[in-house]
Amino acid sequence: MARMRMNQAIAAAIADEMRENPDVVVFGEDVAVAEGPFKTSDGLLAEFGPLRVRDTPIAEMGFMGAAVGAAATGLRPVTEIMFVEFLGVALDQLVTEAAKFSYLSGGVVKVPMVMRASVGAGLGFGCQHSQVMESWMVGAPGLKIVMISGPHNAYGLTRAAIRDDNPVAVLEPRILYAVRGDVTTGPEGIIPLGQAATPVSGDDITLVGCGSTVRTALGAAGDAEGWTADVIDLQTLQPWDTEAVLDSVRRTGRLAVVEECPYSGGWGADIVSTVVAEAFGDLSAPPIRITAPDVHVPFGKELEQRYLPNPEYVAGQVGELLATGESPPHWWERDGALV
Amino acid sequence: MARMRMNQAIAAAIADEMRENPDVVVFGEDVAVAEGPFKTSDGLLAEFGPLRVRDTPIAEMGFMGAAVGAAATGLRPVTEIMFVEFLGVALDQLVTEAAKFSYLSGGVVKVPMVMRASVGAGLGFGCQHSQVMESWMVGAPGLKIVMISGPHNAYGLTRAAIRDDNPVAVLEPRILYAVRGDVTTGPEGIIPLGQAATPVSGDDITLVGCGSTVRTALGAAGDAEGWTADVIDLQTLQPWDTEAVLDSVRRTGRLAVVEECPYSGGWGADIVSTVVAEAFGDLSAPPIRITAPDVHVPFGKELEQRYLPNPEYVAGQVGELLATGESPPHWWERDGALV
Amino acid sequence: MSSDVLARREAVRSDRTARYERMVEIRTLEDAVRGLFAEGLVHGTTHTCQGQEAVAVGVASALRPTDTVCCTYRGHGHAMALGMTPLQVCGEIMGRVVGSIGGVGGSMHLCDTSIGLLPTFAIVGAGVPVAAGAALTAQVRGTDDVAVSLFGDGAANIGAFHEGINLAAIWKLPAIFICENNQYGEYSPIATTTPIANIADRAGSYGIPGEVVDGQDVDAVNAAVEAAAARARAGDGPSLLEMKTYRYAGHSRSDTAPYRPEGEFDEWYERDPIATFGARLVAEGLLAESDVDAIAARISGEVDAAIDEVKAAASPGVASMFENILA
Amino acid sequence: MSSDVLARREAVRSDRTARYERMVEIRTLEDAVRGLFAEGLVHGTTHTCQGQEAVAVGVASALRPTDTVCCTYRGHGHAMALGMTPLQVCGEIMGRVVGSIGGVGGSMHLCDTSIGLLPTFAIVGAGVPVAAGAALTAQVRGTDDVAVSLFGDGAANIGAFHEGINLAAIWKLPAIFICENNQYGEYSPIATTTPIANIADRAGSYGIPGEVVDGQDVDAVNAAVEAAAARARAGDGPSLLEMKTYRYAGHSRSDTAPYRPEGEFDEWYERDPIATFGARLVAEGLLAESDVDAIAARISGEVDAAIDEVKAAASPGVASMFENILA
Ligand SMILES: Cc1ncc(C[n+]2csc(CCOP(=O)(O)OP(=O)(O)O)c2C)c(N)n1
Ligand SMILES: Cc1ncc(C[n+]2csc(CCOP(=O)(O)OP(=O)(O)O)c2C)c(N)n1
Ligand SMILES: [Mg+2]
Ligand SMILES: [Mg+2]
Repeated sequence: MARMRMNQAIAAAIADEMRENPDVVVFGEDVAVAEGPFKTSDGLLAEFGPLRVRDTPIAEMGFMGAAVGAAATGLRPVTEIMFVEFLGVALDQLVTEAAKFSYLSGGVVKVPMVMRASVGAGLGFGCQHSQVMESWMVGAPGLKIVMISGPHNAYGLTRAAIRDDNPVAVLEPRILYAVRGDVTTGPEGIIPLGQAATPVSGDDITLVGCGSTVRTALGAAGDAEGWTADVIDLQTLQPWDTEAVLDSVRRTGRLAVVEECPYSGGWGADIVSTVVAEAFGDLSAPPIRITAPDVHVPFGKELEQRYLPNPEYVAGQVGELLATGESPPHWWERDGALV
Repeated sequence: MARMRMNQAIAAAIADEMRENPDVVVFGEDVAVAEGPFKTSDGLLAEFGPLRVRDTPIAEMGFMGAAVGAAATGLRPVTEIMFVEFLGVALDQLVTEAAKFSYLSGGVVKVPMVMRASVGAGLGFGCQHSQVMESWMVGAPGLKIVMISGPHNAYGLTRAAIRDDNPVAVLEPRILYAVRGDVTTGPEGIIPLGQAATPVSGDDITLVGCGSTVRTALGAAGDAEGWTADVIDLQTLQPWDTEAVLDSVRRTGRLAVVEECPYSGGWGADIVSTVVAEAFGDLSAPPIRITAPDVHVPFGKELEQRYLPNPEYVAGQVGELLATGESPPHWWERDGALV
Repeated sequence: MSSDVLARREAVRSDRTARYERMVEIRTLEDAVRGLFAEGLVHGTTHTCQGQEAVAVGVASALRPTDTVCCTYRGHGHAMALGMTPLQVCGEIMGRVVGSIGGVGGSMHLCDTSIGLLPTFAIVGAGVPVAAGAALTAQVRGTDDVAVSLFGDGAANIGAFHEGINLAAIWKLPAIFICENNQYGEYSPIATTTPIANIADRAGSYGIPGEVVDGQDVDAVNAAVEAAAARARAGDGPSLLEMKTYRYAGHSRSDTAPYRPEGEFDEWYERDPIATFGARLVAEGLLAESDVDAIAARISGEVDAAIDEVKAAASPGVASMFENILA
Repeated sequence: MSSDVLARREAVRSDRTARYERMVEIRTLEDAVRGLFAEGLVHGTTHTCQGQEAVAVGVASALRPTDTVCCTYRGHGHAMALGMTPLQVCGEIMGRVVGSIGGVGGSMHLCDTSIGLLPTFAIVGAGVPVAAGAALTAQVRGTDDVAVSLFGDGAANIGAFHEGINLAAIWKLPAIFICENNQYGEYSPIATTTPIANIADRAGSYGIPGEVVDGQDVDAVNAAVEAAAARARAGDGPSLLEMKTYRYAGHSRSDTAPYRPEGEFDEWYERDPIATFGARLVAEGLLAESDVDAIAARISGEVDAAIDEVKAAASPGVASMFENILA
């Protein structure tokens, strides 16, 4: 157990995997000499040298493709997409190549690569550097998607992702890099992919979060008056832990999914659609989604904070759901919201 | 009114817009001299000449970016992505540039471009040339998405897309290019974006399709015994016609969305999550999704047909839903399905 | 605003002294911007262009307001060179309604189509094919406008660079591709990412002219862009110009550039584009020695006043988040 | 199967007569494949390589089975040159369990890692950076294997080409980038999409050797690839080779190549790679005149037999759709 910031936990996870397995290599823009734009590869170049830790040209398609080729021939590359939006120039390699190689080789070729990317709003980076963009990857069979929610699972999920024989996208909420927490290091700290965590248990509703919204959901549940919640951190978004969510919803009868993304196309819709199909009879209220609006991430500090769902808003929506048994309007649908 | 194949309807729509507006230009791979790999630009080069109708190098990022620049400075480019998967090398220009230019110019810059792409399975093109991939675009504020379901709306929606001042992605099910139908040409044939059509009305369930699955849903409803359905063709997937769907579901009390995509990440999840939020109390059964499984599109003819939802399967699922009031298992979840 | 902006644009087009003043203005604002961030008055990040002012002003001086410019996140200098006011630039950086796009974009996102500036690009390389598209508009409409893409040395390794220039070359579009080689892409020196010494040599891959230009000499930049623009306007197609320059500050807000070799900065600073050009104007008799300090003092005052105005301006309201999503 | 495949691989590596035979085999199978499609016996599309056999066999003859090859959808010839049997290739094309990947991929998707063939790429350019990655494996592990990327003339205009080669160059990876310039990208002649005559000249953008090779001469292809491979294995980095060749058939199944100028095909056919090489072997005394027909007849029989075996083979069952999605 060690106390560290989330970016340190990521660097520690990579370093531990590199120590155990000489096939693990790291590359990306400014990840070597500068130790990562977000310091997530602190110390790696010094310890593992320039053969295994490399800076790349600004060429996401190029180095993502190189990761595919390296992984297909025996290495376990860990690459970094500095801001997830940059996948827009490289998505082909992840979704159309890496994720299909197992299938397209009759199961012979494995592509054990990790694509780490920083995601999310809250730091004033503007609308081309603040999104989560998991919708680009959800629905790509053959690809796993992990979303980090803090130092602890940053370590555990990153190690598991590197050990996985499939291509894994690891999405790291940028706003959490500087957050400190207790981390179980070493083999016991590894967190299996595909399993949700339930940091808080309760009775009245199931709050599902992933990535940055776990903190939001926990905040809402923590301050709640008059109700208690199961707070589920999906951890792995693809494949997500259907059992954990269904078990909880069957007990609580209510579901709220908290997402950082715009309402349209968000991952929560998948959760809701599966839950209504599988547990309709157990529902005592409509499952709701608490998301950002269908707009670009604005720049100004207050606007950006308004854009993101926060604990008070989540608590308010849940309270209203419990009180009325109906889906409450989103904040932007309420009278006077826009003045 | 004229009888034509869907690819002819597309070419006719583009030609009519080009005749009316000298700013409309067309480019893409082999769209000029060869008149399009799927003959969707038949006659355009001959009529409008090489200044306005151009073949491009194989460079989707390049020509999609050129469309953005041309549209931002006054033209109305219509570009073709031969198979939608190729957007994986060019998504940045559509989602991160074109869709944000209005916002990033304080509303001054319009980007009236159309990105047409052929989509879908059924023709034996293998797993990198058979997907629909609308999930790459849904959830991108600033972008409209249209899905064609036959010759008639191919004409009407294509014209509307070219006239729209926003970037519009028009997804054309490849398997329908050769289908013939009656098309209302001329200005009356233009179909406004954002409006669903309801080709068939009924009482027991709302069947929502889009693109290729409209035909599937119509087939299911046509042969149905013991139940009748509203069949809704969304036509525009973003923004989708919430009113039309909600109005229908409020009346029928049941919803089945028919999608060509894998279950995870499909657009139907958005429909379901909105419907349960807005019309929970009106539902007499769980809304269900009828989709392809979470696998790559297989090659073999029988496999590929098995992969796609077909009318019999849809009818079966709906029948079971009506009979049991519960969400029926997907075909691949049933005993013996995989032998 | 717009007539002010156009007058400022005209000034750098016609008057070398105005070019000098604009370079001073850019430097002054950029220094102030770094200060604002250092004081914690702005959130987010910023990419300033101290040391590269001759490129910005040299390019703008050779273009018309009807030409189109696609520029990067390192765009404050270019925007001002093209005519944008310190108020608009700083207003956007600080997220106020007086900003270029009303304060919803931030430092990386400026735009003013009255001077040909499309929304600046925060994605490396993205502006290259977009400029080709703007040039296509000129070609289709038969105007003699040109489109310019400005990008960094690091951007020369990304696919969009290759695809955009190739497309412009095969279609003989009136475009000018200008690489501002400031020696670094983020924290990486160009030699670690690019296996050749001159990006301009990549012109050979597209059968177009490529030229290395002294990016610290505003006259040289002006001349090279004038020539490329003339070529483009005459229908002879695109060019690739490489401006050798240097970024005085770190890559972005938080970067102190610890990776720079000892002495490198000093060497470049000796050829500071503003000092050099000032001295030349004095030698030519276009400026008096005393003008140099007077100009600096005046502009410093103007920039301070603009910043004060920004500080007093409102932030955009919640409604702005929902505006301009669709046209 | 695998030992058979390796023996076939070894044959083209060591024996020029075997190279000739393999070229004949490729031509024979490709002709048969087009026939199968024409008869409506296969669904989907196919891209055959008649006319380009010398490239396929010349490349394979210069590589080791531990080298990695990234090839395109136009891959039947390369796969067979590397050792894959007509049964595996045709089985995949026809979607039967005897196919290279069990019949779930189709014509564009072959793979056999025992001979170094990664899944072939149906996305233009995608294999270029992937080959760089395979070369990275060799470099990190300190083997002297090389990785080869095969792509078309049309692919030289896509971003992945630029990014992949630049990365290999800056890291000095043991890679060989081989452009099969068959004069067309789909229906577009190269001159309409590419503003320079020789793709090999693009090597200059990356500071690596570039060479134009006669792609109709299997010996010349072998020699050029041998040299590039030696360079790569010695740690001297990547090369770009351009094989000038010609696609006899249309781009894909449905294309009859109406866009070809009169006489172009005939000109190339005069230098048919199989006929030329056969004549050379006869002149050198390695083949008797009579061998030429005998070989053709024997291989025709073998290919027919393979196709019959495929026709008799099972199609993959529904379960196969769900297999190998995750490792
Ligand atoms: C596609 C993409 N990849 C990476 C980045 C992150 N990034 C922003 S600026 C920059 C360096 C660009 O260097 P250069 O092109 O030389 O321009 P300069 O910043 O020196 O002006 C990088 C890597 C980005 N914005 N877009
Ligand atoms: C990214 C992408 N764009 C377009 C296509 C469609 N396409 C398939 S093959 C081809 C032509 C490729 O030409 P070339 O590279 O010369 O190879 P050749 O087919 O001649 O072997 C095109 C455009 C594709 N598969 N991938
Ligand atoms: Mg730079
Ligand atoms: Mg070709």
